[in-house]
Amino acid sequence: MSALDLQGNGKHMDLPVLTPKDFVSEQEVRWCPGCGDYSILKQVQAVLPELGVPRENIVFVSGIGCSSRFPYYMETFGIHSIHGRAAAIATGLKVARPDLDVWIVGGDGDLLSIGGNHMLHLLRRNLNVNVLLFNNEIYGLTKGQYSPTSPTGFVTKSSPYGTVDYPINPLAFALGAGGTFIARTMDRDVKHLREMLKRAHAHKGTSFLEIYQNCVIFNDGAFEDFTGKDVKAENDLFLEHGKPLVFGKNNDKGIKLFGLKPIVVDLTLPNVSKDDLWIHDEHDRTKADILTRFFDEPGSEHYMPRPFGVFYSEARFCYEDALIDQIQHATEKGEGDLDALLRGKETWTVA
Amino acid sequence: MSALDLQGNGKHMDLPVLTPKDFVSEQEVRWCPGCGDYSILKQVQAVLPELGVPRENIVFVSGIGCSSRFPYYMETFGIHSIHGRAAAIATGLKVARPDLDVWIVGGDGDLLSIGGNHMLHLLRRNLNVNVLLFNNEIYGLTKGQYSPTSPTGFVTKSSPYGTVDYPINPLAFALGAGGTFIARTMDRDVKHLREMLKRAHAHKGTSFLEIYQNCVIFNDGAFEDFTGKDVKAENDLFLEHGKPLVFGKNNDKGIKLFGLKPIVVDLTLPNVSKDDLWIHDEHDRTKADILTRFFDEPGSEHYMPRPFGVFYSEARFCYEDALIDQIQHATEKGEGDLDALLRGKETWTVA
Amino acid sequence: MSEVKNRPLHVETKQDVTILFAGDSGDGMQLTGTQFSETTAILGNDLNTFPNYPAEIRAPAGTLAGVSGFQVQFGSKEIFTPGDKIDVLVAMNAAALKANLKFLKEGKIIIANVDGFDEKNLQLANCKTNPLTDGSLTKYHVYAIEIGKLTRMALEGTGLGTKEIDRSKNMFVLGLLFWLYNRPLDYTIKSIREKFKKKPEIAEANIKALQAGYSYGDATEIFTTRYEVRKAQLPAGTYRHIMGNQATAYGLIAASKKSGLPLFLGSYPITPASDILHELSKHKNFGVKTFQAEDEIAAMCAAIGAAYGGHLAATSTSGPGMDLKEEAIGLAVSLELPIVIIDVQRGGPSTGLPTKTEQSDLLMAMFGRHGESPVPIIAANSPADCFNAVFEAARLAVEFMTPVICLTDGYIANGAEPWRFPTTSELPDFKVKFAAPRNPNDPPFLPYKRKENGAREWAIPGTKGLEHRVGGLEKQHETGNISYDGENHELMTKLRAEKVEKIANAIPLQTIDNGTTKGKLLVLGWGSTYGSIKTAVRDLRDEGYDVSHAHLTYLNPFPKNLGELIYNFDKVLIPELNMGQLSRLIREKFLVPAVQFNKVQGMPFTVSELKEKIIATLNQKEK
Amino acid sequence: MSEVKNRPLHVETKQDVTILFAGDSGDGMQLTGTQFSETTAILGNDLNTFPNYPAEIRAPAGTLAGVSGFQVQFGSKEIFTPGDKIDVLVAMNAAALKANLKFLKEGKIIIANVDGFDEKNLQLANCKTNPLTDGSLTKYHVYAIEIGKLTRMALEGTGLGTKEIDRSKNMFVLGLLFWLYNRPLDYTIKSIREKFKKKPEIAEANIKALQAGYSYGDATEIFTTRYEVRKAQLPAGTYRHIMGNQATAYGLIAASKKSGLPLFLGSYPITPASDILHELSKHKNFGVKTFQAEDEIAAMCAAIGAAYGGHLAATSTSGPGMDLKEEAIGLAVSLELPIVIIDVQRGGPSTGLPTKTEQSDLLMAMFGRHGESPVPIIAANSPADCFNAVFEAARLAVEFMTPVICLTDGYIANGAEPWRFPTTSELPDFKVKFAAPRNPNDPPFLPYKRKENGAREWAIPGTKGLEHRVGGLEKQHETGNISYDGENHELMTKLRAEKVEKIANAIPLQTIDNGTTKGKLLVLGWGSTYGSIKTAVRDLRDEGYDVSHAHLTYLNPFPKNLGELIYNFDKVLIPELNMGQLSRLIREKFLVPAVQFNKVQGMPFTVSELKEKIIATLNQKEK
Ligand SMILES: Cc1ncc(C[n+]2csc(CCOP(=O)(O)OP(=O)(O)O)c2C)c(N)n1
Ligand SMILES: Cc1ncc(C[n+]2csc(CCOP(=O)(O)OP(=O)(O)O)c2C)c(N)n1
Ligand code: SF4
Ligand code: SF4
Ligand SMILES: [Mg+2]
Ligand SMILES: [Mg+2]
Repeated sequence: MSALDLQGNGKHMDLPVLTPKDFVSEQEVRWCPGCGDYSILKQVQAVLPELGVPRENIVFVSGIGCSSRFPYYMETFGIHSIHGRAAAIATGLKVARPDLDVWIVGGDGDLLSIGGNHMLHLLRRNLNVNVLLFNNEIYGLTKGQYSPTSPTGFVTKSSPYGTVDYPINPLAFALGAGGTFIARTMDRDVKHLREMLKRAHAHKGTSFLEIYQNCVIFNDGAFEDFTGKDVKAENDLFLEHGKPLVFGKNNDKGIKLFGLKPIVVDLTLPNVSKDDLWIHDEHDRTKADILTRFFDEPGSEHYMPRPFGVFYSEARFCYEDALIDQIQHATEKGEGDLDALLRGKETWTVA
Repeated sequence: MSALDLQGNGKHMDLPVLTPKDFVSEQEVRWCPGCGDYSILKQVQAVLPELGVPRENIVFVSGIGCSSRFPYYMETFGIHSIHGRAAAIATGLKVARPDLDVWIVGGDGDLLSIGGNHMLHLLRRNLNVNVLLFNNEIYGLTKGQYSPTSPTGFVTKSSPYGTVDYPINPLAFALGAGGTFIARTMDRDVKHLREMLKRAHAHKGTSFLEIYQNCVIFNDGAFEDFTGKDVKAENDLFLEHGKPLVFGKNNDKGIKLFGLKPIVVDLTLPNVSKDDLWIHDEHDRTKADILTRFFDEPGSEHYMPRPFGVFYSEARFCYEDALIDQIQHATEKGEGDLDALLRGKETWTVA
Repeated sequence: MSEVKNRPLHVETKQDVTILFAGDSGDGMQLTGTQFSETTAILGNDLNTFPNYPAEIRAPAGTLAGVSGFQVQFGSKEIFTPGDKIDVLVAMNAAALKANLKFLKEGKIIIANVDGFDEKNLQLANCKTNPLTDGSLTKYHVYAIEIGKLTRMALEGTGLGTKEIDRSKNMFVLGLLFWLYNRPLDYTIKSIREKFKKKPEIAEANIKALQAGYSYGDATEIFTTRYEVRKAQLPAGTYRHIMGNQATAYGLIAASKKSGLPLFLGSYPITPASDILHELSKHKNFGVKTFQAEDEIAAMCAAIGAAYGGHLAATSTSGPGMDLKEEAIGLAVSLELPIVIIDVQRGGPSTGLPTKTEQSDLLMAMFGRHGESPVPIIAANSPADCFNAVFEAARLAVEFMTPVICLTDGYIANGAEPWRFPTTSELPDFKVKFAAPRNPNDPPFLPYKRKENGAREWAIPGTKGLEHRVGGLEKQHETGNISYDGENHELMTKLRAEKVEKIANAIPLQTIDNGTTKGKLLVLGWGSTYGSIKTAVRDLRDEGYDVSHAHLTYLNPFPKNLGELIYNFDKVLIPELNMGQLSRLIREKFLVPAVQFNKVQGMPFTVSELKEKIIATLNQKEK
Repeated sequence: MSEVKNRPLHVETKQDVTILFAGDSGDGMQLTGTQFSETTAILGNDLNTFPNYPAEIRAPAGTLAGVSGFQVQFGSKEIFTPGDKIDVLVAMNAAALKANLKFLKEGKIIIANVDGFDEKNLQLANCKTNPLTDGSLTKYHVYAIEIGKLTRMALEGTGLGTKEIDRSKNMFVLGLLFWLYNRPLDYTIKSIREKFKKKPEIAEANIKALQAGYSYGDATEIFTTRYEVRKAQLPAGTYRHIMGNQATAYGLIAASKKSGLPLFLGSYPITPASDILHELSKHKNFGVKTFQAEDEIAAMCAAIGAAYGGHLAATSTSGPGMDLKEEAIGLAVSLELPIVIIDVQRGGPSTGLPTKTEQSDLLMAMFGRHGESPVPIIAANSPADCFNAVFEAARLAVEFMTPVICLTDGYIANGAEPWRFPTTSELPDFKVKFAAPRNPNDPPFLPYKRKENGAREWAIPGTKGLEHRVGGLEKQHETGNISYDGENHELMTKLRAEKVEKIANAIPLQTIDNGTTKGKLLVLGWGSTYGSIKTAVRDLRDEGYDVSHAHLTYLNPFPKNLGELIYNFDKVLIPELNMGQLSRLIREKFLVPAVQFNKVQGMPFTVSELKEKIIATLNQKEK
């Protein structure tokens, strides 16, 4: 192969039928036993064969962190780069090769602390890539310092007196940055996780998927309120486009907008009807913003359940498409002639 | 002076009465004639004497850019640092010296492109500093490349075919980042500018003030729609806490919330009353979010005027206060004894 | 206006002339100088230019800080520098005169705009008295001309406002200089028409002013001499005028064509490198993708992504941006991906002197990363040579699968000279062969298996059967899998170093640029000092001194014969625009007590200071 | 369990012993090793330790990649290294044995946990047969003990689950080793009680296991020899046990006290430097402010802010983080503010070998920034010496108003040794005097006016009358105003360089650590190679070789007498854990053909490989 096929459009003839196993690389997986990363890896490997993308057209790009080891375990192309820079590398790759299916994988430290700026600019540029944020609210690989998503007061190796940092709200950040696809899921709900992976992939533009991921060693149970079998139903709100916001073990609670204020209503009460509930609309940026701030602790006074699903999606042009467009237009008017360029407008000859 | 006075509380006895002139440094001001920076400089110098802070307790920190020359012109302490890092330097300074009055000054490139990450983390940590973002939607100092706030399609030196970048919305970004004070003003409305400077200073926490600033050389008239004498009244919406959203030359237009959707209403129509209008509430995060997205071009179909004023303010603990608290608590339990520390728990003696 | 009449004119022939156009930043001196140079180049003179302007966008008008200058030396012999001292000083105001008088040769010409010496201008320039009238300029030929007034007169009735008319006064001066050096106006007229395509009234006004200046020279009697500078004896060929950053951009486009790879540039604006980004973003019809990143880290990382994807990837910046790229450059070293990294050096440290020149990033290029991460380094030695340097950097990057640093600097990046440009067919091809697709039954792909030259294969996504992972952790030899094995790490460290060393086999041996291969003194330079050293050594050799000149293009690795070449001389003198960075490398490598000659004044060496130093070095007894 | 009876025991006295505790990452070997070392230190032995663990948090259990080791050498003589080869290998599973057998001396002891050699473990370790039974270990004394089973028996009835019980098996081993080397249990018992303050049942279980191990040694007849290692003849004084990163943290706190400045640390976690941040964040009662920044750039910049505010500012990181800090370090050079920059070096390039050691950041420390931006460099040579190095870095930073880079590395940062700690009163004071407030009538404040040593005054905000601006653009001499003047730039460049050079007046002359001041061979080292070189040279001198050892603490500037000292030897050998970085500096500076000895295997030099190289160098004829 001696030249670059820029025309590749991601669809190939005669695709062999792939199975999850085809996406398992030879590398031994080296996360701690019980780490939430395993589940995410497995679901990604389960989903990829369904996407119809040839394996060689898929690239996973990561930074540094436990989660960032991800590409090594995928039998695709992959770059395990440097801390925080996956988004920037993926941007260059996608601009060069829009034909590729590019996934960015990283931790809360990697993508939001040192890598926050690249994430901001990726989101606004809206390249057609998928971001999987493994949020475990801790620095795993460096053995347990607080991360920008750790709650205030969290005691860690670097905060023996508790942190005094106010945490980032990753989805609110992504929305404020101009993201066009914002969603949340969790390591343990594999069905929902798979669905979100597919939705993220289907979205044209930068898909930002926050995944609650349990770090058994340094922050075990951080999301137990939302992933625990017994408590999940009461604390989680699963969003579905066009459906009312209902939750609770018996689907007996709903959310209503009181002006701009969301309130929880008891659907078992006589004068409360499902028809009055907030209907989820993925394309409503204001609703999405309110949802990103459903962030109370379980049990707190004005308790709001934690939403999972697609908060927001919007159709907006992708950076690389607009760039390729410009190139095509320019090239149509006449491809560059190197001799003409070097010669320029004025020359003179010395005999 | 041989030791550090950490007890300084910003209030000094017998303050000499200062005038704007006292804040003018000897350095020749070197912006292009007509640059919007002049006006901002002048208003800052006008406001400072009113704040009651001793001149020697004020520090201006900047990065690199035309706007970042600002500290040189102020007869206070100042650091003209490196591109994008003002927020990080100011953070260290404020943590070390909470007694100082710290101002961060920079351009849209400095604070939002290369410096975006430090801004994000400053905003969430909420140090008690003031950020003045000189937004001219261009790189001035490097002679005219597009910036992250430049509109898509903008033709500049580095985008002869028009940019394909989708711009950052600075206030939406700041809100998403967890900012506790978000406001907008402009170089040419000196009264409003002064008021906003005072409000920003009065806020305890990171005050993020976007200032529309005209770059006469590389982006002249970028904000003409909002700063131009004749058009201003029709295009600008001045926010006041507790007041209805009214604008127009004759205060004849208002904004109403239709569900979550803002709409413009004609107050001259018979069945439209001021009482139905959106009442501005600085403390309503959702309303603030909607306001940050009043971003249509004048003349567009669902035209919304551009808001100026304080969009949002919230009381939240400041990083440095919480840190100092921890130190005080720890010190109260017994100040550190170096000999005890070095000796540790177990020792043995060799004779 | 005085009548035009034929009068006796003395015509003097000159071998070389140096003109400095100096005025306020707003006076358009850069344009004036460029136009003069381009016309002069087309006439067949050799030339060299040096723009020198303040760091501010618009420094305060009329002040010393606001002075903007454009210096050009042209001649009928080969010209390698913009000239040490000047023959003609055009001073549009008092500050311009005051700032530059020290560079004017005695007995030479000042063309002063009288309107720029009014009270206000004198005050702004801190002049107590008017130098045009206080008798302080008796050592020079002063032509005090009311340029503003004359331009206004010439443009009366065009309907333009005073402000617009005043903007044309630089064209008046240019016309006058064209007359003085007997140059035609047509090239400039054409340029003006093009530039103001959309404002024909402005174009015509400028042309009128230009012609008025020319006629003024012809008509007035104050000029009694006109000068002739004959065509230079340049090597045969077709020439054009080119600036350094432009040549760099063209070099990348040429490398893209010759390698068959689409070009990707990740960059973040910074003086004096931004023009590379500007230039390349114009050439979308060559398929060039420019990406203005959020910062230099992202620019470098995006280049890594593009290189991984199979593009010819480059990034351009200056010192402070280089600092930021270093971590990612280390990653590129570890990934072994080809990337051209262009550092247009400027005055440091920190923000330093952003618009001034310096050669002080060499050691950072060598050692600026943690760990053992060797990177090849190439330096350009003149504006036109930027083309060759960057083209060669691209060739080596791709051939050896490595990032390559290409050093230029503010002086040559903004400078210009005639360029005997190559044709496409003269340029060497270096078509790339990516790793071939593989079948499921083929033995496993080994991404870090090396070819004879030490390079690994370039295996790009989209190639069936090549799925593999790369990263910044140490890699097992050949397989590329993560390896924490100590001996493997040492092996890989050595293989990476050897690969860079092996580049010495792929580059030409070092030659003597001028002089003998043995002798008393070798002057060894690198980069942008070429022109000054070349001129100084040529002059001294003409005067009979035993001195030779060699100039390094390849800084890492050095050409294989460099040691031998140095040992053939009694002494080696290394002039650099830094505190002795190449000196350190030469001393370390060859254990010779190289004599340093250092200057960090934001300016190139003058030929005369070099000559002085060379003579002093020759005369100095061995200690 | 066999009965306890008094049996005849052979007691052997040893001068030094090296034990390697090796097991799976989850086996608690680091804790075991630390406890053994601390008790041993308190007993008065000299010792040196080396933890060596995988990069993964929990590498897959049972595999070679998951092996975690803690090596300790202790003795009755002075000990400077953790030992080349080992006397006792504790192998908790098959992988631990397989990975480390090559380091075990012939005829020496293996203590193997039989339960870790079951089929699963053998398979995970890629063992075809069981080494404990296949006859492959006949060259060693193998004690195959069912440690898991014995621990379970001992803890039966405690009510703890199997998982918790199994976690105590390292304590059983520790108890056994304490018996073997005749060490008391009380220190460890105390530590366990403290560690598990909140879980007394776990504490008691661990103590039981410990005691069971001890009793097992006493009771079983498989051990026929017990060892005695007498107190070491250490210099008189009171000692404690200390780790490198801890010493670094303490050094900063001490410097804070002695300078009278509050301490600020800006840092971003990175292996192997994070522990400095962790340690300092504990000491809020010393007024220490630690700031975990969003990245290394912010960490360095925050330190600049704190220094500007008048704090003793520091930042700690490792290689990749250093790359990122370089631009801001350049700013600190230009601002002339005191900042201590700690680089705990690790294996590079790029992410490299993050948990392994290397000395490959020296040239980056010297030259890692664009422009001419000299920074003083100091290196620590042992865990305890980290205290001195960082204290000295702080002293010089404040005295000379400059950033100072302090180099340690993963080996000494994680290593531990006995430390004759100083008392507060033994440490030199370096109280800071900030610039004094000024009255309106005083002459204007000159922020860049220099004192005799070249340093400017430290003028902090809050001081009346000192309002002034600083920045990264070149500054006018004395006034500090922006200056684009070329000659001023050269002057400032020289003044900054001279200031750093003048530090040579403020530091001790270089001494010979061991040997004569003239001779055949000087072994010149720096940093963490101290212990190995010291031991090798001591041994060879004992054997009569003419070799001496000097060890550099000050890398920039060098001590004034270094050249003289080197010239007094026929040859100089420079062993380094890199490809020859100090060698480059020495060759360049003194033009001597230093002999290099380089190793980049993520591990320190062994004494024996050093001895070999020294002998070979002595024997080699001059070429
Ligand atoms: C430039 C740089 N700084 C710091 C580090 C050290 N480091 C590696 S991973 C990491 C953070 C890990 O946390 P996160 O990104 O949340 O990933 P996790 O391990 O939790 O999956 C840090 C600080 C590094 N490798 N490089
Ligand atoms: C590390 C680094 N990168 C790039 C630059 C060049 N640079 C200086 S200012 C600037 C941007 C200026 O734009 P902005 O911040 O919007 O300020 P303005 O000049 O418009 O006020 C750039 C790219 C630099 N000085 N340092
Ligand atoms: S440390 Fe935490 S995040 Fe990392 S592999 Fe272990 S469990 Fe997973
Ligand atoms: S370039 Fe623009 S922003 Fe900069 S000083 Fe001039 S007008 Fe102001
Ligand atoms: Mg994490
Ligand atoms: Mg700007």
